[in-house]
Amino acid sequence: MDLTPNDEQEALRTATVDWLADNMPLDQARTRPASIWQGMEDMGWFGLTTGAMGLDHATEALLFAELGRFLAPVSAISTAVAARWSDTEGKVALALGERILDSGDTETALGLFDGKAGLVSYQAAAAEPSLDLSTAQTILDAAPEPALLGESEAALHFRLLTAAYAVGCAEAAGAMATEYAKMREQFGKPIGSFQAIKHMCADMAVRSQVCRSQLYYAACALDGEDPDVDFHIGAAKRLADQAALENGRANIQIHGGIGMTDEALAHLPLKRAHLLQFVAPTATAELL
Amino acid sequence: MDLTPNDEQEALRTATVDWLADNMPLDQARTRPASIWQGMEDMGWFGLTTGAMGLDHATEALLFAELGRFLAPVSAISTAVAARWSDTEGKVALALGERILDSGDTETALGLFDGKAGLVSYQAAAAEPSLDLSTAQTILDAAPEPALLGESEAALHFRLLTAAYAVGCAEAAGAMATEYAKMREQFGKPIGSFQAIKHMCADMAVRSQVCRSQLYYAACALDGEDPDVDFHIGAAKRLADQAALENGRANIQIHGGIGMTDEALAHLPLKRAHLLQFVAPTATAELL
Amino acid sequence: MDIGFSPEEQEFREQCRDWLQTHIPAEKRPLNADEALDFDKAWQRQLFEAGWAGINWPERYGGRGLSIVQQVIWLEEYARARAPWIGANFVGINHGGPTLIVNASDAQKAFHLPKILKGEAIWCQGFSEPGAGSDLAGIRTKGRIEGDEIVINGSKIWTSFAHVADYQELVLRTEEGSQRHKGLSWVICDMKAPGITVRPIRKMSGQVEFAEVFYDDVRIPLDNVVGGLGNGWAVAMSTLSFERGTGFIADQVKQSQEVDDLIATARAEGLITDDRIAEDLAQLKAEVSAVRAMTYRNISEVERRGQPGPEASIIRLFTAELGQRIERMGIRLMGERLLDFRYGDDDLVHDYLRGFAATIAGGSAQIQRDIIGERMLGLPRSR
Amino acid sequence: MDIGFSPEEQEFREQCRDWLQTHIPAEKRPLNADEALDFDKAWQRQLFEAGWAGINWPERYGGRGLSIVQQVIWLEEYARARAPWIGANFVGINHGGPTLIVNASDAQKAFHLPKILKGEAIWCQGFSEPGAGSDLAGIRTKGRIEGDEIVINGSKIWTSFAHVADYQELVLRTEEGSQRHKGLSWVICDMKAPGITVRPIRKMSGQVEFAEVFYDDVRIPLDNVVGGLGNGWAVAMSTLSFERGTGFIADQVKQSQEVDDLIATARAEGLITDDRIAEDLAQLKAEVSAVRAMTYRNISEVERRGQPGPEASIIRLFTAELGQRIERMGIRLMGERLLDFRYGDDDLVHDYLRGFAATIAGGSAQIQRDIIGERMLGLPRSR
Repeated sequence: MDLTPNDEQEALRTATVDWLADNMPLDQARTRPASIWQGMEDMGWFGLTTGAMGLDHATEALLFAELGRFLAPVSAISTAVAARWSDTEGKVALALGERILDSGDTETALGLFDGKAGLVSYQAAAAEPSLDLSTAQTILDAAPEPALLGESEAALHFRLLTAAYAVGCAEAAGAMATEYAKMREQFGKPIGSFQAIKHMCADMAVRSQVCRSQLYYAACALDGEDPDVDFHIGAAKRLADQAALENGRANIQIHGGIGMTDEALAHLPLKRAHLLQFVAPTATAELL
Repeated sequence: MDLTPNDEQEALRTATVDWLADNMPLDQARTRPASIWQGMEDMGWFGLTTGAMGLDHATEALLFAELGRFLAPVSAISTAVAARWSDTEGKVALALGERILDSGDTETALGLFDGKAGLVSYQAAAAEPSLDLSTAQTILDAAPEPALLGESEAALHFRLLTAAYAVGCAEAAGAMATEYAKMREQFGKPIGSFQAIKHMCADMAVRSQVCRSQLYYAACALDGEDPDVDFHIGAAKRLADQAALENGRANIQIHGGIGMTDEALAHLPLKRAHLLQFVAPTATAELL
Repeated sequence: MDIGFSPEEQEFREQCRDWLQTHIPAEKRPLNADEALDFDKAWQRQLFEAGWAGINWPERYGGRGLSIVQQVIWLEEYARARAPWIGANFVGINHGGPTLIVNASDAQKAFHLPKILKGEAIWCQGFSEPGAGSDLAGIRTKGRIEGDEIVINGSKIWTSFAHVADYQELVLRTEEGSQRHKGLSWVICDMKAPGITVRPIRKMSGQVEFAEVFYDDVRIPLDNVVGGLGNGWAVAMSTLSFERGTGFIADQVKQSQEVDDLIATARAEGLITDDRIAEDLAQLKAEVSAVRAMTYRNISEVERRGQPGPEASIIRLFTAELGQRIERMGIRLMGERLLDFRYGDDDLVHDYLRGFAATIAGGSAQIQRDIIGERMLGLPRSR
Repeated sequence: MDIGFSPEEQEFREQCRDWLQTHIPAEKRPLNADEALDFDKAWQRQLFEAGWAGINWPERYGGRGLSIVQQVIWLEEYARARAPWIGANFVGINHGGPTLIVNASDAQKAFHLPKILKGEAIWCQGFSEPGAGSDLAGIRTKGRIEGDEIVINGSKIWTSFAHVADYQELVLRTEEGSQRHKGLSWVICDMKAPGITVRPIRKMSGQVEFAEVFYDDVRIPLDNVVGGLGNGWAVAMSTLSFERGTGFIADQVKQSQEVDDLIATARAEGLITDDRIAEDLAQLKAEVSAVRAMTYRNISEVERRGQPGPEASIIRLFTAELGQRIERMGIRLMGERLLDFRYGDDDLVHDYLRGFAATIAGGSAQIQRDIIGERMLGLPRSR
């Protein structure tokens, strides 16, 4: 039993963060260069658990939480799952009912349909903006008819990676708020010295810690074929969604007026959290 | 339109508080002298809205909130309702299903049965303690068969007075916590100067204010035969129950270790709040 | 205590209702401040001509001089009729105008008050500064006296309608080296004066409603000072005495309508069978009702004692947070349609995103709780 | 990262399970401290004889010296078997003993450690004082040195098992006029010494578990000082280095069982068809699971780096508040039966009332949040 990243995992994580900080800074979240996808592919993130690389889901979840922290394209999730469990190559958008998220540059999407992973083909169309400013979407005229994947693990894999994204999103909001609380002064002191703000930051840290820990456990449960893996992944996604939404809101509140503006970055994690909450949400019954 | 007590109401309230402070201090809540009932009767609280006194429900609610603040016997509620809507004389205990609350010195109780007010006769038996240390109870072997009162207003009257009690209970907890926060020092300062404690006190004040205001409105709605009187009384009871429970808990938290003890008074409002939540609770459907 | 209205008051309510019913503009008010300007001016003109402008202003200054209960009735009917927000005229009617009435010279009043009432002059506020936030005492924008002029340098932020306003109620530091509340002045600043730059700020809901305002050697006449040089803090505070607690009425009615709309939606879409949704909607309905009761109590207090009690801080805090709970319920009922929001949309998502301001602007929820704890409960100061 | 256990560890788990299954006392542990004393002593003796006393104590002091993962396994199995709380032996085994191991002289160790392991000597704590609360630096109980004795005057509060204890780990001010953390000493106080008065305090759940202790010229030998005169703060803090994050294991398993019990109850009584109850139970189950994950992470951190990370404060806070949410759900499912609680009952209501202590004792939830904000996030100090 060991729930901390080992040295190799830490090294991969550091490399991931370095690349993302250089190439995917948050202030470019809504207009990323076209080359970004190729860069991500080169980093190998879409094939971590395929036969070629053969890493475990724990390592993958660790790195996808970092992708989530930088609000990376959500299609990284669907692409990685498609690469592992189907013959599809290249970018695969994320299907959410009749909505295709991050739909550009491909005509294939992957999502959950009644709890099973399935592939969808769709006609390329001009993508429209969504609430999440870094995710464009195409809305189909009718619910698509997916080709379901044979392996039931594909759905678990998909759910795990969405949970990892939400964990990163929650942490992004928490870190942003804490940094701001150290820097911003009111009444002659950093606002983070006021208990009301400090405790909001503490609660954000608690929520982040809770969902990241459950994410690790869930990833290990998938790797170890734990009989309760469904529960653990469901719990991770639920706790991460809640953390991302609540931290996202608290982050704006702590930023005050500036947090209300489009030009500040505080609204980005919240909007992303709202998107993620619809992707593979955990139903109450799955946990009971 | 006027939702503040007038001079006469204020005078009655002051007289009520004075008497209660002298005769019903909180530190005697669990062992009150036998003479207390006669004293309350002499104060006229059981007949405020009967023909003899002819005061309105707004005045009555105002005074019953004060009774509630001092954790007065809950049978004051049932006795006042019985005096107004039936021929019963003297003390009437409060019926809650097969539980008869404050069951001593009488063999008649009044309560709600499927939303209607009804009288119950029961055999006097040795009363047992309840969670609320100031309320003894007799538990009947079977659900009683009540004689329902004809007037539908009796149930509204009963619900209004329970709401008033809960309002007072919420305020008692809030006042106790605020007093303690001013007096108790930690790290060389009154704990009320720390934002975390101050904000808990502020939230208690908000909850108290919210439910007291709705209580006034509900009482006036009953006096004015407002078509929405059911809703308003239901809202008042719900908000007051929530305030009493949440303030009751916060009060203990603010008191710290001493709040956990039997000898301190902090637990009394919380235990009373738990009792009141079962008396004429407001169902969700009643508010929609 | 009673919640009834007199026959005269009820008749007045009928008058309000009748007029509103026949005069409310058919088209919706545009969201962006510049597009809305013509709309706002036209509507204000209509209100003025029918005698509904400045309902709480004294008659001698062209107002309607309504009693406080009549104001309540007008505001309730106004909100109930879903009449448009007065938008660009808000600051002039509710803040700048009242401040002038209490503090300005006769000449200042004669010039400005009629323009405000008729919607001919748009006012904006100039209190907050980058870095000062909720702390008015931290104002750093400076006014240097040169002859009969003040030369202004500095900047203001969160100024709604700055880019369409004609005048600004500007609080600045006219005494060099003065600290906190001393040495401030309240002046009328012509927004067309050379040296003013307005940088509109887009909100996270997409529209542009407020701006940053920069002052680079802006010259305004000393005559534009209101209430005396160095007296700005007192002038700014005096406006509060004009606040009679009626400001919550419109919010309360609007919130009540929103909750009723949400209940109707939840019923129509079958969502109300979910106990969690039913419970939360019931709770919201009870809370909205309590806000009316609190507001009525507060107004009764004003009528009886001449000023609102400290409970006004409670109404402010509770209403702000309740609004956010309502907005969250709104988007909860939308489900995935939430994702289809785009900048410029005017729907529940817009309300939700905009609603974060409620616990930020005009003193954060944290500061409101400090105020309740310290001024109302008497707890020792934290700062 | 993995959550599996090695074959050796699994075999160890079997051993734990087997022994517990056959040795757990049939009768329930009494709630009141004095009634429970014999029970606690007998159970500790049994643990000792089977080699389960002091699982984390070094073998040279009579402990079991288990690896941290073995400790986890033992504690998981202990809780899963619903083995009784070690009660009166808690302070000696988990606090006093470890402090002696790190700081005491050989003579002190030789005398006290075996008695603690065997359940022959009961220890209690003496840190908190009336008026000092969470603030150890505010200790005012004084020890005056006279010859080879310390003469103690003052009082302590919240001392569990004081009226049945043989010894107390007592922190007092031995240097007159010293401030805050300076001039404190950690001493072994004989609870039978003349001049000690114990006033038991009843809790709002009815049992007597802690007490106030008064010292009136109590004389103890200077030899009873542990770790040197004036060194009390360092000694008290040193015990923390003994804390390896395993303390949360038992709580986690217990909470997990409680939630499962509540789900079973809700199903049996048909309450689970209420969406609100189902939702809240599901949430609790997810949260309890996360506590295990957090605890495992913390323990892995200890194994890898030798000490727990600052995240331990988070586990402490979250577990405490989660426990209260579980207890509230417990009484929520009871309905009106809640009212039938009486002092001395041992049921869900007792747990609920007792559970308020979780966010008070050992540093209130407010102080935990300060610690997280300041020590973990690096926010500036408030006080």
